[in-house]
Amino acid sequence: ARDAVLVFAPASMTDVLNDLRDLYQQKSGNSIVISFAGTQHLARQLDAGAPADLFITADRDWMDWAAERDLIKQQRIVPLAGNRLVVAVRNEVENWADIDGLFTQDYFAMAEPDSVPAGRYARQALQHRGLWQKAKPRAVFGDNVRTTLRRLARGEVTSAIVYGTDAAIESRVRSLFVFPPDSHDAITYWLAATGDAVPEKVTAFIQFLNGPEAGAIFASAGFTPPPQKGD
Amino acid sequence: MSSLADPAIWGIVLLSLQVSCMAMIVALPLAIIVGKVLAGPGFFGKAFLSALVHLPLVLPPVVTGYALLVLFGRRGWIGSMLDQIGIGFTFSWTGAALAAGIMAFPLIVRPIRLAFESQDARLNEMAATLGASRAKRFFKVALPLAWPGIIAGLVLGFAKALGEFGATITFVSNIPGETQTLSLAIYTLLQSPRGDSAALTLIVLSVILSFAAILASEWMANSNRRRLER
Amino acid sequence: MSSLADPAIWGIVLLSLQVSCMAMIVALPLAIIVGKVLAGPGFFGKAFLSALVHLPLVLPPVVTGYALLVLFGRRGWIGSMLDQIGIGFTFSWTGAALAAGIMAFPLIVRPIRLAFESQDARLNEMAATLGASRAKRFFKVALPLAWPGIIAGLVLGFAKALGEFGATITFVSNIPGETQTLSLAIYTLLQSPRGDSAALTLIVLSVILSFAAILASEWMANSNRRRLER
Amino acid sequence: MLTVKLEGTIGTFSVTADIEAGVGVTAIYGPSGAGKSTILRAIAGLWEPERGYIQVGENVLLDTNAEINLSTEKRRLGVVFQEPILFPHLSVRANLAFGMKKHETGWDGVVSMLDLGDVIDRMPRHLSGGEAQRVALGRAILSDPQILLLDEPLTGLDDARRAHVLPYLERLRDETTIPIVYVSHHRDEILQLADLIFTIEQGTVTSELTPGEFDKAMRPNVVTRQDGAGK
Amino acid sequence: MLTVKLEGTIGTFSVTADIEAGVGVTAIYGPSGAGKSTILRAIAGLWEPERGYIQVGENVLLDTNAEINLSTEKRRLGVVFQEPILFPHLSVRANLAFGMKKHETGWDGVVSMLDLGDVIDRMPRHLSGGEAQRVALGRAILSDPQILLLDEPLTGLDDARRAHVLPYLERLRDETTIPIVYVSHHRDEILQLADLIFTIEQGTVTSELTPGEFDKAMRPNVVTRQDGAGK
Ligand SMILES: Nc1ncnc2c1ncn2[C@@H]1O[C@H](COP(=O)(O)OP(=O)(O)OP(=O)(O)O)[C@@H](O)[C@H]1O
Ligand SMILES: Nc1ncnc2c1ncn2[C@@H]1O[C@H](COP(=O)(O)OP(=O)(O)OP(=O)(O)O)[C@@H](O)[C@H]1O
Ligand SMILES: [Mg+2]
Ligand SMILES: [Mg+2]
Repeated sequence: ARDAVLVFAPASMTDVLNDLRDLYQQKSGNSIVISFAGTQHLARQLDAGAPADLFITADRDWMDWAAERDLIKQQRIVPLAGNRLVVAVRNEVENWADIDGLFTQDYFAMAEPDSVPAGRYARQALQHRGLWQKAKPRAVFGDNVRTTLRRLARGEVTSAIVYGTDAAIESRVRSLFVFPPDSHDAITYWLAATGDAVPEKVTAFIQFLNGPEAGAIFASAGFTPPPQKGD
Repeated sequence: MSSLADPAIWGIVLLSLQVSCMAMIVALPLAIIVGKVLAGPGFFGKAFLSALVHLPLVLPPVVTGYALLVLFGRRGWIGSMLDQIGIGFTFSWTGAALAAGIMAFPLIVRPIRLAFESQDARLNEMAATLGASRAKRFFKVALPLAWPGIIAGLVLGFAKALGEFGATITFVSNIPGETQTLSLAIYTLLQSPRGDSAALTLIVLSVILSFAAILASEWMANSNRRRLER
Repeated sequence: MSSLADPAIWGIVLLSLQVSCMAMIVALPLAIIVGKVLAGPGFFGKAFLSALVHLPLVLPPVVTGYALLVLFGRRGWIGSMLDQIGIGFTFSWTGAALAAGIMAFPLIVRPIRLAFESQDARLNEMAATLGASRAKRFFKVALPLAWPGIIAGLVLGFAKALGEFGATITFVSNIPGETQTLSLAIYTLLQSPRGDSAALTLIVLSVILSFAAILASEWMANSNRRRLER
Repeated sequence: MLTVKLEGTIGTFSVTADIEAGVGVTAIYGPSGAGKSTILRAIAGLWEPERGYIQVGENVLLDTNAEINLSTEKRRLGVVFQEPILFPHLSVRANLAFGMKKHETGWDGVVSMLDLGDVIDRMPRHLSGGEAQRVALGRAILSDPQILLLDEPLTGLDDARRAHVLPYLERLRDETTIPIVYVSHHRDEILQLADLIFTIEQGTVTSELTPGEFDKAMRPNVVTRQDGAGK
Repeated sequence: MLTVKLEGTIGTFSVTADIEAGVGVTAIYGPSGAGKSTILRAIAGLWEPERGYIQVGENVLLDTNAEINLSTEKRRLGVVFQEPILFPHLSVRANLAFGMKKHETGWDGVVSMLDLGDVIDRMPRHLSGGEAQRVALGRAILSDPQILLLDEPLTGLDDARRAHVLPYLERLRDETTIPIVYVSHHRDEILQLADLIFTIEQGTVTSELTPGEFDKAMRPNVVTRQDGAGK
């Protein structure tokens, strides 16, 4: 029915995808409609027959879940971008020698570790530093990265473990420390076209998203290039 | 989209109104019936129905949303049947209305039930002695006397429908121009620090909307009271 | 955490009850006062207050949550003051109760207001001729007669408090054992593909809870009616 | 013409009645709390006795043996309760018209007899006690009933108004075949209207008197019943 | 002892009264809709006339010139409205006690005089009309008022009950200094109780009569007022 391409994307990619959409629309004239919501909603909606053409998520589990249900073809799943996991603090905070202290001395915000990818990575990172057990009681879990970020920006917590991209958009905070990539699973955003046959207009947009222009925009937003093989 | 000049904003406002009004139009008659039944005699059957009506309030909206998805989704029990005859709730504004209506339902029923319960039984008896059938008694006596309760239910329900978020985004997703109501738009904008000012505009708009609605209702209630005092 | 044997589950249930009950205990007296005021004369001031009361219903929960964060957060206007005297809402169950109470408030007020409005003015006059002061008239006549409305308000409010999600998670976040109520737990579980079965357990639990609550309320309402008919 | 046989209880109070009356006005006379209104409610189908048989003219309204129990609205009644019960949301005019069949006549007659011209467009809560009672009486008459049940219909009416209504009821009695059951505490009213008087005490019909007997019976009785009621 | 001067309107109806009465029973007599209840409501402070002066014994209840307007609860009244208004959520006992000061006496006397022993623990909705009215009367008396306002208090009472209450009111009249304002349509009641009778028509007090004058005045009047009210 709709001639526009309907994209299901995670709320955490709102800004960059809106920019990409605007750019692509004026270039190609094709219209793109993006529905931003929690990945778990979007995946289940696909299962209920949602007319989405593209499904983007930071959570491989949901991708596979969708694949199991033949909502998407396993082989069509491609990495779209990568990200970094950082410790963010409010701008006025001076350089802080004792990173570990942040997680044991006061409340810090992170996403819910059992269900939200960002939270899962954060837990891995802390476990890697052998801090998780000590830090856990100080952790404030948010349902998504943005609430986590706002809580930090308002100073409800002294620090937050978020994606590098998030730290970049929120002007009131800066990233203090980047967790070494090997201290947690690779952070990857996955993209997949839905359905059996992929219409031309969709492939076109996918190509654009994987193209250099898009890459530049991703980069300027703080995303890293996708690791070429999945995790 | 932060300026009121932006047509997108007005699209969103209109959509929200369309959704909320549709929800009320469908839910109200049902709510009146249920309210009347619940005001009647009986205990267990009543308590059960009552609990059922309250469920959307007790469950996290997400759950109600998923339930709707399972029932009314294209592959859902009911949804698939409706699909045959060309009625689709999924990912369309009608779906948003359905979600809003169901979430608002308990709020509409309660005050109406209360209004029926507090009616003087002697008026019903009087009407019967005057030869009025059940139907006439309901439409000429019980219903008009329940007017304040109906208004109260409508106000709560409409406000809820305007503000509904969880069930809606879960059931019909967040598709601009199709299912993105005020609440959903505000949520989306709040996802990025850039969106704050635009979000504020929308928040102010929905506050204005609700104030308008409440004022209208207070006015209706007032004029009704005045009518009785003529 | 999918089995009922898991103590974590019962912790969550208890926390939810604690939060909802606290919310009701604080909100009810306020709601009665506001309901009485709104049932009184006046138009514009009343309409304004009424609109204010309905706001949490109209705005997306996220907004109310952020508003609470701005007001009652550690750095918030009120929050920082309360922090001085050692009262902290952030990240504690009391904060969850605050959010629940505010979200439920409009639902408690409306039926109570309705009950006050539908009272026979002559009873108040009669009480006055018998020398009853305003206070005595309120506590001995108006309040007991408003009982059905108070129950109705409590039921709606309690149900809402149990189901409250959006404002709570935004304001006090989702801290297991501290602020993770049933709704939040269910939501968390549903976020991962593997959580469904565990979520179902919790959903069933909250359904049972609400049925219990509703049954209790129906019983109270009934016994009250019976009392009048002795 | 009118047969009322019943046995039943409300709460702890038990009522037994056996009334046989012809056309015209049947008065029920008895102390407060004797069961007069209850009997009227039984005839109206608003209270169901355990055992009973009620017949008006040809039609049987209640027969607990034959399990006949006509619902109130089918009984074609005109009832005036002890205290006037008007529909608060309807004007006096609408209240009067509530029970009327389309092609109703006698409106003007009733309105002027009851002197309701001035209040016809008012809402009930702005009526005086007597006005309300007159509206209730008018409404009952206009619903063209097959039987009139009047529970102290003239209390609250001044002599002048009473002097209008009584002759009207007399005419109803003499010119129509509508039986009238009339509850009253006023000896003079009863003497003027009643063809037959049933006295009732503590729920049981104690005697059936002609107006003549009633007139004689009263004077001494007052004293004795006075003592009786004293303890 | 009792002074009532007032001028005011309800809706389109205007009331003027000028009443001066001593101790004892002051009767107000007039056709339905004349304004009797309205005057009682004014004395009770439930209706405020545009201009008026109301004094009972020493204390001024209302003086629109001096802007004195005692609130109803401060007026120490005992009011019986035309139709009994009982608190539906309180038992008969609690209704009777509602207006009582702690150290109240006379409970037994009132209960037995009004013959309320059997119904004392019942809820109001299970009272007969007359029973309810007796409760209302008892409640008013027990609140030990400085003035009694009785609006047709004995309608619905049978001769026996009336034969109990009237003497009691006579005693109140003779043994206490509580003024009683008494609205009634019953010539005999008025003759038995009243020290002074004010007749009122269409909202204005038309004459002030002694019982003797009243007795004479009535008989012819009936006829004339009857015609008067007819049109
Ligand atoms: N809102 C109104 N508009 C016009 N007239 C009104 C209004 N309210 C009351 N009235 C009139 O005021 C008059 C006085 O009423 P009131 O109750 O004092 O009469 P009353 O003497 O007590 O009569 P009754 O013996 O029938 O009780 C009545 O004629 C009534 O119609
Ligand atoms: N639930 C109840 N339990 C016990 N007695 C009851 C109950 N309901 C009513 N009664 C009694 O039934 C009796 C009959 O009431 P009814 O109204 O018929 O009296 P009545 O003859 O109309 O008296 P009145 O002349 O005062 O109106 C009264 O004595 C009343 O107390
Ligand atoms: Mg009776
Ligand atoms: Mg009157």
